Amino acid sequence: MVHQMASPLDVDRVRKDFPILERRLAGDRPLAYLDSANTSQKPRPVLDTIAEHYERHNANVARAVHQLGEEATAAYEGARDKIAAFIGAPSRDEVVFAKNASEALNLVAHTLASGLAEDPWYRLGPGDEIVITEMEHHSNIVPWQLVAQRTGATLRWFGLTDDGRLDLSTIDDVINARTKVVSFVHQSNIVGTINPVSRLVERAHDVGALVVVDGSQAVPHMPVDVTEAGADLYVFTGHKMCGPTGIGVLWGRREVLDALPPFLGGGEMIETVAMEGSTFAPVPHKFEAGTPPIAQAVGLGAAVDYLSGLGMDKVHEHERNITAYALERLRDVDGVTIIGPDTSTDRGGTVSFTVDRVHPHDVGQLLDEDGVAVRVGHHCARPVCLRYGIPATTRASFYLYTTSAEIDALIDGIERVKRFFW
Amino acid sequence: MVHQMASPLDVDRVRKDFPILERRLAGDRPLAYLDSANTSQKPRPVLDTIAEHYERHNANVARAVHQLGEEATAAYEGARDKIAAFIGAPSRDEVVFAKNASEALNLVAHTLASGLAEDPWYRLGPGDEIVITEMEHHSNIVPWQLVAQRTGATLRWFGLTDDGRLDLSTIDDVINARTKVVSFVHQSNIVGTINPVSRLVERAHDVGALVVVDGSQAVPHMPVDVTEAGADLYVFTGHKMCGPTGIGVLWGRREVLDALPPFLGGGEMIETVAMEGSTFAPVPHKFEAGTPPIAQAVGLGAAVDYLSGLGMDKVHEHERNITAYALERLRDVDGVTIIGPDTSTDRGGTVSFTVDRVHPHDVGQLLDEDGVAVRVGHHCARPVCLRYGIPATTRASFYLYTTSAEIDALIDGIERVKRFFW
Amino acid sequence: MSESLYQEIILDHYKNPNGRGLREPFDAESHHTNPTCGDEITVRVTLDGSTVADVSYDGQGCSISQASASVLHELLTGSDVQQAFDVEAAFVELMQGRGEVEPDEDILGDGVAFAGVARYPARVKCALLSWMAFKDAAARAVAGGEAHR
Amino acid sequence: MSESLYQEIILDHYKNPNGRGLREPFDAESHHTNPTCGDEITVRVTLDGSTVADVSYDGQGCSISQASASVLHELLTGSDVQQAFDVEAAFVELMQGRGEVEPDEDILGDGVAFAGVARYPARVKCALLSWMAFKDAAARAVAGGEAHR
Ligand SMILES: Cc1ncc(COP(=O)(O)O)c(C=O)c1O
Ligand SMILES: Cc1ncc(COP(=O)(O)O)c(C=O)c1O
Repeated sequence: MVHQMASPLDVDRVRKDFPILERRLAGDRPLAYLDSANTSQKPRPVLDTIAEHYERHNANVARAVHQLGEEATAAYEGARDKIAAFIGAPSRDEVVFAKNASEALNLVAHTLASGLAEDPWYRLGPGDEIVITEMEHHSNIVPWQLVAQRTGATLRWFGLTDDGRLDLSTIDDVINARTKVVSFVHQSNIVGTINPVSRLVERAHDVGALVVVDGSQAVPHMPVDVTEAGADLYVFTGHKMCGPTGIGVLWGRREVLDALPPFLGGGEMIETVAMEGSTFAPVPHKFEAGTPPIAQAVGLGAAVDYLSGLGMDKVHEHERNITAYALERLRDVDGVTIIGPDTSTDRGGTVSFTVDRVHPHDVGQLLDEDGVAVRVGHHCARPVCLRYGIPATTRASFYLYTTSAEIDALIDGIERVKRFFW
Repeated sequence: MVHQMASPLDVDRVRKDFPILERRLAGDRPLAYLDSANTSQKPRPVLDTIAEHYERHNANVARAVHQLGEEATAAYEGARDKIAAFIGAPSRDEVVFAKNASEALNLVAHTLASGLAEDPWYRLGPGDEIVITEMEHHSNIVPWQLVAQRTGATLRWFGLTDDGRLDLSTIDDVINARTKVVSFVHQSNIVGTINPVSRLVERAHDVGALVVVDGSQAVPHMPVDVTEAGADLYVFTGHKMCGPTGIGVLWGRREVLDALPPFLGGGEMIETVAMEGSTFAPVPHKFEAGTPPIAQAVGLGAAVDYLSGLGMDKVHEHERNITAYALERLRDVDGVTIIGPDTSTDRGGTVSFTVDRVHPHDVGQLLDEDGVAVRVGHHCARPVCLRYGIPATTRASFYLYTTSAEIDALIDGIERVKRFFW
Repeated sequence: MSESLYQEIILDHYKNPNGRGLREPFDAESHHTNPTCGDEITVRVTLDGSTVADVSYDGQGCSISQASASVLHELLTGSDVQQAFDVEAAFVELMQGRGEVEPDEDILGDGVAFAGVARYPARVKCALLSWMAFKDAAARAVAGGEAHR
Repeated sequence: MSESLYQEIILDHYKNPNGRGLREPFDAESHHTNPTCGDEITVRVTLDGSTVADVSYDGQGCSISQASASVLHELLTGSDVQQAFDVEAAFVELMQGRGEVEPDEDILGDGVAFAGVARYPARVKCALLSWMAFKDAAARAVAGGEAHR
């Protein structure tokens, strides 16, 4: 079946920007890459920018008076400007580069746990409560579990409804006067749910809690304005948004970043160092110890330019169309159960499902033999699998280059899986 | 003056591998890049490997059953094998990827301070002593200062002799029965000194202390075998050894890595996660939370191949020759004072100096106008400047592509600086 | 393509497993899981002198892990304990050989069908799950066992 | 090349600084440092009514930071406080203009020689060091000062 779908993007042209999409797999299979929630592919302009950086401008940043050093510094700090603009950050100094989203989330958790903050409010301890949800990525669960263990704070969480939404019926109990931090995912990486950020922010701020939003699956796929979202801290990762691996972003309100003590110590994050003691640079550098991921930040800047050039609203609309189409087709497949919201409302282009009597590993393996790349497993969100009583799911995830033909290939593949295993 | 120097490397051919060395700077100046201790340039094979990775094999690692995922995982884990072999690590599982050397050092400091280790020996507290030196990079000072502040442990250090060596006359007092950790730099990034690793390891192990060696300036420049060095933990950084930014390495003896508790929490570093608690993967994955710097590890693997292809003994010998030549010429320049060892014995190709009556900033700026790129400042080792009573130094640092003609350009530049400012 | 991994023999064992279900009495039991994919298996070993009288098992997981357990049951039940460990070693060697080990059908029987799995690093663990659990349980049974009778 | 940054005027001020040295009495003092390069300066302001009677200073640093202090002394000593702040604002604007601001010699005098510095981001801080210290000290002097007499 060939399905012609209207799209605000010229998807054929977009696809030409991504060299890997022309890759022929073993057995000369074409590639249908439906694993973008895991990591996205990279467009030519991003790869060219990285190559040019190394070939012409490579030097360390913020340290040199020579021309290459100035060029590298301008490129690195210029990337910060681009990213600040992309997420509507009121100030470029509120944009901190980390190695990935996980480090950014750990930075927040660790600094709150270290006891080094001047303002005692920013020191977690016994009696304090940290609130997360059952649909978090492990990177927004484990840091808080470790912090609770270290500080004596209590970890609480929101459960899930049967249709893959946060169960907020107990919001006024779960978020209460003892709550110091509320940290939750903007868009789930396993069930695709887009969470009601404002509702959570409102309640959290009512009780004076700090709000951390994990936007790893949101920023790549929809226009995000951090001030509109209302969070105090907002985290995302470069490799899922057309950027290179090795780069993540922590945005935070100036006041909050200022109040957090340093995390990693070392070069670049200091004001002055003596053996007897040191003072620290203002944000963002306070949180950027050592040589930063320079070429990776520059590459992420190019990714943001690329996405802005297409228009994030168009990217988002394209994905909505593709997702609606995928849900429609999957609903029709006998034996397939969608885990999570099965309508397009408040959900992104990440669809988890099970196939009756076939283990996800076998589904994924057979799909791979058709060139259809999906992810199988618990997707670093095992509590969701536990919640729905399944060992794992098969997950197809879409991006700006996804075509309806690729969804068709997925559906055909699932039919073949059933023929094979049923 | 043209000086023909014998070298075990075919330096002309080596230079052709580094595209940036052909760069013409503003005013059509040729580049004499004497800032490799800050960051090295990258050879073509490294850049090609990174590009090919993104264009053909890009996917997330350790999570996928699809072909790209398997290729990416094989490339990433293959890089670990290469690096393990490069440093003589007894096991590939002892090689942990971090974002840079600073993160690796912080990982050690933070996990010892967290109090989460099962074995109480690995929990720093009041009464414990941490020993560093006055010639450490800030990245090996600040983490320990912060740890001392958090845990109540005491920070002690070795001072420096007038000629830029560690003053070990008090070694038996400074490293004593209370010492838990001894952390020091293998080769200084400011004065070039190569420290007597075995002597420090011996004393530290006599008192049962853990030895951390910062090899950021050693691994790029000489053959290093971590078992021969005898350290328990050994750290270095990719961007100074022909690799990309965004990647660093922590090697540790299996037993020690096993004993340290997790550092960053998140995806990939877990065994199993439930809301109530989690268990952790074995090393090295225990310390690799989130999507790792995949392409950067692959690039570092290519860098290691490149260096091994030339032979680290030859790289080292070339640098020794260049350094001897540079010291010889600098010693002859009126008004120049070398900070640190002024002979070739036990020192690497990093030479700090001052020019009488000219501030290093002015030296560096004028040299830049000749296309000679040096670094000026405290080089993230401010205590060394304090020790020698100078605000900053000018530092020229060499690598496998450095020529004697570049040293001549440096000397000519210094003469011009004097003509200009004297 | 698919034939290389999913040999007919594997599918047969998956669809019609031999000896599935946990039986009593048994001398030792072992439960193994593969945390990355959630596969799990329980294996029980019953000895009769130096003979493996029964290997019973139950679990959940992908076709590879389930078929592998069925093959294990078929190959090892009734064999001498030492011989069983030899077969186990041969299977592990095959699986870890990255597709470069030539399997011996005399020793591995239907197990040779897993030769292709060795080329899929992500699936090797699945194939080995029941064998690791067997090794564990058998070792303990030999060492005296817990004698659940 | 070098002329763009190191104008003759700058070198002159560096080699023969005007008004260098800390003098008494003064109304307020400010000490500023540039931690990245170790430059430091102490600036003292003495008012006489609404007139800047003296700006005295001492410090160490590169030619740009030292020459800039000498120019500052020359320009601001004897001027009206408000006018001094205007000159200071013009100088800051010039320095932060990335080389795209056209300096007004009537206002900035020898300060126009620093126009080229604005194209060297790493050196802008050097040029501004004494001016920032002056701004601080002058503001406090105006607000009542500490009157060190
Ligand atoms: C001796 C030494 N240690 C540590 C570091 C820190 O390395 P990185 O900036 O890559 O974290 C450096 C380099 O800056 C160094 O020279
Ligand atoms: C929702 C969510 N949060 C956090 C992460 C962690 O991102 P990274 O692996 O880049 O640290 C991911 C992706 O793996 C994610 O999907």
